[in-house]
Amino acid sequence: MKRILASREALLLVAIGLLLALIATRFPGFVTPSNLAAVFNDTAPLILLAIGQMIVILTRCIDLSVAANLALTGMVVSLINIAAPGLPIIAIFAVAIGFGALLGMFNGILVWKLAIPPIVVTLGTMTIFRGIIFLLTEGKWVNSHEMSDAFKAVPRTVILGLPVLSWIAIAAVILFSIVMTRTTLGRAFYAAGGNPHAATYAGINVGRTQFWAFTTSGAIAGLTGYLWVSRFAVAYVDVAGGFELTVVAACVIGGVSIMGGIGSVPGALLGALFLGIIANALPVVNISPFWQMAISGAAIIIAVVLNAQANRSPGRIILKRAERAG
Amino acid sequence: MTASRGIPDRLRTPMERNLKSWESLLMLVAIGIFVANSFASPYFLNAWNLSDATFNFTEKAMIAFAMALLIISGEIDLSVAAIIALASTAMGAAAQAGVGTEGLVLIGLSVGLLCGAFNGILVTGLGLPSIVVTIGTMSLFRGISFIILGDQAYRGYPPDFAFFGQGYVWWVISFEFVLFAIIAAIYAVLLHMTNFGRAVYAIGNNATGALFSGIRVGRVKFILFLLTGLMSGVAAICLTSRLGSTRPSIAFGWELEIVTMVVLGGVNILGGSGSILGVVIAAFVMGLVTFGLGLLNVPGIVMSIVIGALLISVIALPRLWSMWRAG
Amino acid sequence: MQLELRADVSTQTASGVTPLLSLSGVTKTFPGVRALSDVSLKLYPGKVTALVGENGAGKSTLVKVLTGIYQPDDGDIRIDGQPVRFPTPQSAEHAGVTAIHQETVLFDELSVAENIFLGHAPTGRFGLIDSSAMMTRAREILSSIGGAIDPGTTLKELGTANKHLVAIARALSVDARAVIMDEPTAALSHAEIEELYELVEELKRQGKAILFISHKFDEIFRIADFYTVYRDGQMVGEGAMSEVSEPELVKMMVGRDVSQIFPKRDHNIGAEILVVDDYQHPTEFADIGFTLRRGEILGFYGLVGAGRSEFMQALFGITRPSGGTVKIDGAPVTIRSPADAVASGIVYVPEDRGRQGTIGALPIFQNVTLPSLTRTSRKGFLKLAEEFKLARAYATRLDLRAASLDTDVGNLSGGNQQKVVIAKWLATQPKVIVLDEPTKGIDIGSKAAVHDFMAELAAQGLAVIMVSSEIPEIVGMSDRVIVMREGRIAARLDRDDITPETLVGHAAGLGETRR
Amino acid sequence: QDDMRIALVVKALGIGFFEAAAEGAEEAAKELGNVEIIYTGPTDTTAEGQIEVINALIAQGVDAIAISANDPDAVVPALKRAMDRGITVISWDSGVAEDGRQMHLNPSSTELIGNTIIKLAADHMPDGGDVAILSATATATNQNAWIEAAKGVLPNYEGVNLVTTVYGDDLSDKSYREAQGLMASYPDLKAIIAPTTVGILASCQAVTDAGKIGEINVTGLGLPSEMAGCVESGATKSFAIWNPIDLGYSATMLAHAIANGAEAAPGAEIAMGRMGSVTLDDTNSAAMSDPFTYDSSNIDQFKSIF
Ligand SMILES: Nc1ncnc2c1ncn2[C@@H]1O[C@H](COP(=O)(O)OP(=O)(O)OP(=O)(O)O)[C@@H](O)[C@H]1O
Ligand SMILES: Nc1ncnc2c1ncn2[C@@H]1O[C@H](COP(=O)(O)OP(=O)(O)OP(=O)(O)O)[C@@H](O)[C@H]1O
Ligand SMILES: [Mg+2]
Ligand SMILES: [Mg+2]
Repeated sequence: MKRILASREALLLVAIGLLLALIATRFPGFVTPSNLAAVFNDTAPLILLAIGQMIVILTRCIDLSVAANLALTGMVVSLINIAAPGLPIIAIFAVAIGFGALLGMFNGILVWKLAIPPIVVTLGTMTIFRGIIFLLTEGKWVNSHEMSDAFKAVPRTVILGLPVLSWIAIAAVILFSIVMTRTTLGRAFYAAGGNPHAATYAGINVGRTQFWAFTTSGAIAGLTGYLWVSRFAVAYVDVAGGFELTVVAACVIGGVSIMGGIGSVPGALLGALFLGIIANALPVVNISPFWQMAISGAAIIIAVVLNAQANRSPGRIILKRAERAG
Repeated sequence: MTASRGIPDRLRTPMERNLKSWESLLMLVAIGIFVANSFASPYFLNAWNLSDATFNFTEKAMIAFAMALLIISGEIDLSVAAIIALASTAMGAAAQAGVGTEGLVLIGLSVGLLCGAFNGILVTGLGLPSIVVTIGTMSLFRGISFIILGDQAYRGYPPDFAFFGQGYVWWVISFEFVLFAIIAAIYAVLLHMTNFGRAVYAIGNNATGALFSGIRVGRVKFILFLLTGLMSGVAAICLTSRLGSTRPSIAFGWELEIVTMVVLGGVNILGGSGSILGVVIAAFVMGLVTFGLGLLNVPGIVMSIVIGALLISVIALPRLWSMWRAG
Repeated sequence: MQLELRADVSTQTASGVTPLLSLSGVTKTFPGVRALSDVSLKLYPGKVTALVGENGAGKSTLVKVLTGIYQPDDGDIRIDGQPVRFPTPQSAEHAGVTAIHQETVLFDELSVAENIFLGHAPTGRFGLIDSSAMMTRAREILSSIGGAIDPGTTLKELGTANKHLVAIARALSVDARAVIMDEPTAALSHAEIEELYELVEELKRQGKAILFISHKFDEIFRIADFYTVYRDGQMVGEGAMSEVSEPELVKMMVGRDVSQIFPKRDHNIGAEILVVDDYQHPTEFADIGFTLRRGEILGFYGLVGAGRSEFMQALFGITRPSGGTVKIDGAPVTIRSPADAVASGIVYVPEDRGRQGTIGALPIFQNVTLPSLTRTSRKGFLKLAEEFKLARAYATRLDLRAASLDTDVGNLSGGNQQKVVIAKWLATQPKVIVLDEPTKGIDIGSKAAVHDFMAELAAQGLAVIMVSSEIPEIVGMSDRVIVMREGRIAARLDRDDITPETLVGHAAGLGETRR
Repeated sequence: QDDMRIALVVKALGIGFFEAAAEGAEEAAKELGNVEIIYTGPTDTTAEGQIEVINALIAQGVDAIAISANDPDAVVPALKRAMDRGITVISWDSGVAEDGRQMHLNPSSTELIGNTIIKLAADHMPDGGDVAILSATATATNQNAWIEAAKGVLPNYEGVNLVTTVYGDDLSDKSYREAQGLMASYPDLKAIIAPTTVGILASCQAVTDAGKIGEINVTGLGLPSEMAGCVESGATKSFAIWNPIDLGYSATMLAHAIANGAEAAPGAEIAMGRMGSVTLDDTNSAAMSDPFTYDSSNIDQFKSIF
């Protein structure tokens, strides 16, 4: 019980509760279930990407190419949709996840086989992926009227009161909670980042684990790419431009350690929700949207300071022990 | 192994080392691009055009030099572009209030220093990882600009303020280019020829070891954040002067281009190694690529593919080569 | 686990018995280093084989070959006479070979149970990890080795000794037939070492074959049945423990006679140079005060975790004390950082050479001049010629062995790295030098060299503080000893009172502990 | 005699409106003969990106630059340098501050557009009510001018209450989110006015997704080809636009004329081919034509054209 209370996730949950309470004092309508559901739905892409990013960061890497991957995969499925409007949606899903995973594998292979630092690899592929979109389209947008209705309908279809987009985020949270805590691969992600040296001794191939982390992150980014373009009914080069840093920020707020080995799916979820609530609340409570950037910046800094405080070793109790004994 | 009485100082001469270095590889790339550009466009070999082309990289490179030292020491600052925005906003507000050119320069530099100090305190004082701290301050600094300026813009800088970003010192040689060269020289001396530079390398290789060797690690890192902030202030002055106006979105996305420039220059992103010469060449390479393709009216995004591919391949190729040779 | 192997050991030789695990002709090279060259080794069921050799002899490399972490270039590994190959760490585990490695190879953020079972966790439905089975088995294994640790705790919450128990439990979680221990006692306290010996006996009774690597001769002679000696990657001898004497073993290891381990010194103790008064720290130590004279060697003894290193690091300015004063040559000094300490003439050779002592990727000369840069430079600008001059002087004095002065320190052997650290500090012309476990993990040959050198420094008028957990070293080298227990000074002993019994008694806080 | 090279610099590549304008520019080039069009721009709507493009154009020594600017001030120094090197510079669509160009071509008169966008909303709110504006970037000159003008005519429309102006930065996702925010913050909202083609589409999508067709009318400036679906679904009752093909055509014609010596001074009249001619006002600006209103009655006729 004490451990649960003290955990990072619980702290963040309390912070989110306080935030909501604060907003409710100025605008009660914000905390109605229907509006909260809308906020969750709006934050769903960030949640998905944050889970993928968390896995990568766990293995001591970073994936700056997620937003570019999202944009490229989104464009690819849009173009496929234009070329073959009749293609079943399930195939679109398969292409989105598969193509995204492929892009992730490209990052992963460079990190694994050539041992290029992940930040360099993904800094490079981030521009390359966006460039490829331009080469595919000459910069032209794919607009709403060019997409088939079925293609656009998926994220907004409502099942049991929630749009499919939200359900996918919920499914991902559950799936990856299980993967991270109950599978060998999940533990390998923690081990490879927590202590790469020891992981090698435990028979874990650190490079290959990082490769799978990038692949997972890429697959999630690809899936999110399809959901994104179909939800906003548009695809172009600059879709989700600069979003990679928001995703990293969500992870950091969620208590994922940039040094690897520390982090959890609930943490990433809460970190994303925190940013999502702020983004949605500002216009509602009538704070100028120009404040949003500064507020999320301050939130990141505070989160890092608090996390560092929580991680600080309490110091040895050597003297206390001595006093008790003496 | 030799007994110490006979330990030679060096096995390879500095000349031998240099010939096989990253910098020589990059120099070849730069020359290659230069030659290719001269063939690809009739407008390339023209003094004025080449002079114009330098504006594509001088401001970013000024920050890149300080960033190089910071990265060599094992830290990073992603808030540099946001510092430009905040410094520029402060200068804009001051200009509005009638402050003269000298005052504006002073304000730009001070805001840069203050922002650098803020980052430095968070990183060295509280022991936080710089990459996340500066992702935070990146939003914070630019966010403050947005709060101050909103959808407005500052214009109306004093006429002589235009000199920093638009003035020429001699014929086609712009003030910015001269400043770039001077700053490059200062940083080269600082990194390669002083005790401070030696400490930067030591910290980047093993910060604990450096601390245990009596180096004031916290102070050195703090100074590096100050320098990076200061250079962002200098760049803010040049860019504001060049644009003649300030918006909160100024220099958006520059941080990653600057980091790219530093890494392309052969600085190890994990810290510990790198040289200013490499960054200078990388700045020219990036400038030449964007300008050369620009002359062919190739859209900017295609240039960034080239830069991205260059970034990965200049690091990957030597490794592939040695893997291939090892079989 | 139920092996009914009862080899006849009354003859003290193993001829005729099939070894459980045997190696022959194993060779392993790294770029530029031949770590193992055509070596062999035999392990017998229910027997302990000690593997001894100098630093860098290739012992740990052999362990890694045996556990599938490294692939040998050549050679033959057999289990029960059948040839086997270990392409991955898992395959070695499957074959029943497990190891407690020299380095801690655990995960701070994972739970104890996850640490024990990482890589071979019990799985249930859908191939998911069965956490409750994992917990139960972890608890079983831990209690079998006498550890009362909750398998659900996060590893980082455990102390050093408990972590070590987890590492042992991890090795035992595999159904192993051969257990390898690479310097398992280096980080353990006296009582814990005794428990480990008992565990070894238990494993012997279960018929497991044990490979025991250690630099401590007393324990080798106590628990091993056979020995194998490596030198420079080659096997130079093997046999039964009962048929070899300590000097013979040392000679095999070093290749020459190491006659006198602790150098005789004439006492030439000078004026008081360092006075520490009432040093305090909120959590690590309290009320530390002592004086030190020129030419004196002051030993600091205590069990691991007694707070000696913490105090020394506070004295050196790494951590801040919450109270207390330091005087050098009678003048009070304020030490807030190592730079301050160096400026006042106090230097510190840390315990952890690789991480704290040297900067591996910088060349020798730069490591040596790092704290003395103000003297080899002018107005903050480097003067390379001066640096080489200084580095060369101290390299010569310490008989450093390296290809050139701009070789990266990381490429040197451990002993030579230690010389670089000492050279670095001598170049600052200090008044007080603190050596924290100067011979930890160092082989017997290099140890003698370090002791000689320490004596020479003292003779030249330097004041030396030596932190050590090795009783013979403390007894042999110190002029006076301070014993620390749980962060406080437990006893101050003068030369004549320094005996193993008093040391251990004060360190443990009782009188009754005996070696 | 070499071709005359005219660069059409747009806010960002790929936006439907500018693609159509480029078509018009090509049409003008064909009509004039000996004219080469360089259609270019940055990939995102930043001033720095446009400046790099301008520098490259100066280096190539193009004859004229016709720009739709992302920032009226930041591009001025670069454009001034272009003029110093003898390049004709005009702005169109989204203008440049006066000293950075020789003339500016507004697609229509600012007052007229400001009035039109309010009228489009008011026409479908007989009882009045709340309206909100969703604009492009906060620095877009043209949008800002129209919004100013719209605020000016508001008193003429009794009961129409402008509650706020938000910015979608001409990014679909951001605009969509801003539209959602508007609906959440102002439950009584009757209309969203988006004087930008990206914003109007995103708002239409957001209103459709929120199930508020019929409750909230999305209107403003849009392209018929992109808006056909919205009109069909009823999310948009009517919207307006001028012909972007005509705009690109006219800008090219004007740039060509000035580069060939036509004087750009207050009061001057400059011809622009099939579009007739414009007369410059005292800020050297001129308006091309009136905006045209589209609704379900005529959308099918235009949706295949632009
Ligand atoms: N990964 C590696 N790369 C290069 N050289 C290595 C590597 N691992 C070990 N060596 C070298 O191989 C030799 C044998 O090292 P090893 O660690 O096996 O020694 P050891 O006998 O265990 O010494 P110690 O008693 O100090 O633990 C040393 O010279 C060492 O520097
Ligand atoms: N109760 C404890 N909790 C956590 N860590 C501990 C505890 N006791 C000891 N340690 C760790 O054990 C190591 C040894 O402690 P310390 O350095 O203070 O002891 P010492 O007396 O200097 O022993 P030595 O120098 O022989 O290792 C340190 O790294 C310390 O952090
Ligand atoms: Mg070893
Ligand atoms: Mg210690």
